Amino acid sequence: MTIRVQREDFDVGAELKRLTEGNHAIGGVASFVGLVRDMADSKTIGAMTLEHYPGMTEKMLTEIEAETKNRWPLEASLIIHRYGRMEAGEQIVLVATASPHRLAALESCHFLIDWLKTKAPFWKLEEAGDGEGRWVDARDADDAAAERWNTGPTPKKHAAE
Amino acid sequence: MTIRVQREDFDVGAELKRLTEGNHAIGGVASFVGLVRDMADSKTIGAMTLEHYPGMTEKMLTEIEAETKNRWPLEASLIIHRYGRMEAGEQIVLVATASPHRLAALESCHFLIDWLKTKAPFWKLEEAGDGEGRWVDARDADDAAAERWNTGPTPKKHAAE
Amino acid sequence: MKVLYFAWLRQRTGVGEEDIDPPAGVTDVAGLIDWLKARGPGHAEALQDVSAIRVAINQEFAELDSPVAPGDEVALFPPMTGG
Amino acid sequence: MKVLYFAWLRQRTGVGEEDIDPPAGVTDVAGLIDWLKARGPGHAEALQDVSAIRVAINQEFAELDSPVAPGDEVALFPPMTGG
Repeated sequence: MTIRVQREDFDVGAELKRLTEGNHAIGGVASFVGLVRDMADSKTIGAMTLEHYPGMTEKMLTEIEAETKNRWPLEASLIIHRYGRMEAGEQIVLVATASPHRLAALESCHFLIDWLKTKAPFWKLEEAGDGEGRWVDARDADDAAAERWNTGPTPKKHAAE
Repeated sequence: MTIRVQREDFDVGAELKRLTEGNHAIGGVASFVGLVRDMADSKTIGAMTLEHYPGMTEKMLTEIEAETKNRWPLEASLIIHRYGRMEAGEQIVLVATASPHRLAALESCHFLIDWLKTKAPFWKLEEAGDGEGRWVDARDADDAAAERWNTGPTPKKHAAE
Repeated sequence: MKVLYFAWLRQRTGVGEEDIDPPAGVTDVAGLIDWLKARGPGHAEALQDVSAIRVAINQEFAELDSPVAPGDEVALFPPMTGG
Repeated sequence: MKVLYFAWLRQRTGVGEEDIDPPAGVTDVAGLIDWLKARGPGHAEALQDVSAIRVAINQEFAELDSPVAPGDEVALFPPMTGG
């Protein structure tokens, strides 16, 4: 179970390899990588800066990861979240989960990124083409995506799929 | 959109990098890697052999990928499936999808692996500790997982999340 | 007509692929399977429970009542277990 | 008591962090925000719409009626947009 909050980029292949290495109980690894895209709300974005709350960020990511482990039978999990300035195409975040079971890996990975988006203290400042910085508004869809995991019929622990 | 059916192992990091390279419209990449695990139905598994139907395999994977593209707005997708003998811990399959939107990437990746499991002509022969080969039975849970995508309220195309 | 067998159907029949020439009365998959059973004890054992068998004709999934014709590639196999 | 501001709250107040000593009448988050508004026009503008503000006390999420005490670390920020 690994959590890292860092300025520098990360190597997805190396991270996923480390996650599963030597653990033959793992049957599936699900991962999600978030990238800076060059369009948002029909505007061209050249770069963005991610501000965060050092200390609380690590604390919240640790809580989110613990909740994930509580809900699904995981062999390993990983959250890496960057902060600072990133250009279009750069990697922002990596979440990955490894489980004996495919469904547990897929669902827990989806849960991790949904919860992270609304519960980890990060804020995005986008640089539009005109050089203006604009703080990104939180999206109702993200709240709904996170909320879904509270009300949905997710079993507490899958003994098996 | 890439499909490969091959004997040899693959490099997840290199594959995912190639998937997104130079495409700044991508906001999220979801992936799933299936691995040979050392336990199945409480028996120790040392290795397995995947048999497939050359020709039809590629045809079905192409159809599954086309259906995925039809349901979600994807910028790129990838299916790599191995055949032949693999030992515990080895990689069997990689599916990955890249989209402007997080939800589209996560859902389409889940869909790809669920459909692949029940619609692509592969058969697993497990080698138990006693050296006996045993053909793996298809699981009702896998049929149910694939079926869910027919009956669920999945929108045809998300314009945005 | 070409018939392919996979997984335990291949093992029990003892053959991966065979070229056959069934009589004109064999017009669908069910009829073909019945006719194939007579090719030997391995075939009879492999094909006895049709509910355990899946079929493709020319690499498309098919049913027991799907028509078969000379020149077809018919594949018989158990439910799939890839991924 | 320490107050932290993030994102546009930091920009509008012009400060990322400040040590303050509010009067004894300030007992909860709502009272604290009211008191902070008087520190200047930047603070008044940043804090005018409390519905747009989220709060953490000692790095735990809190509400407008959560109590605050000397020694607390109180953070004020907009809804989060990470991931």
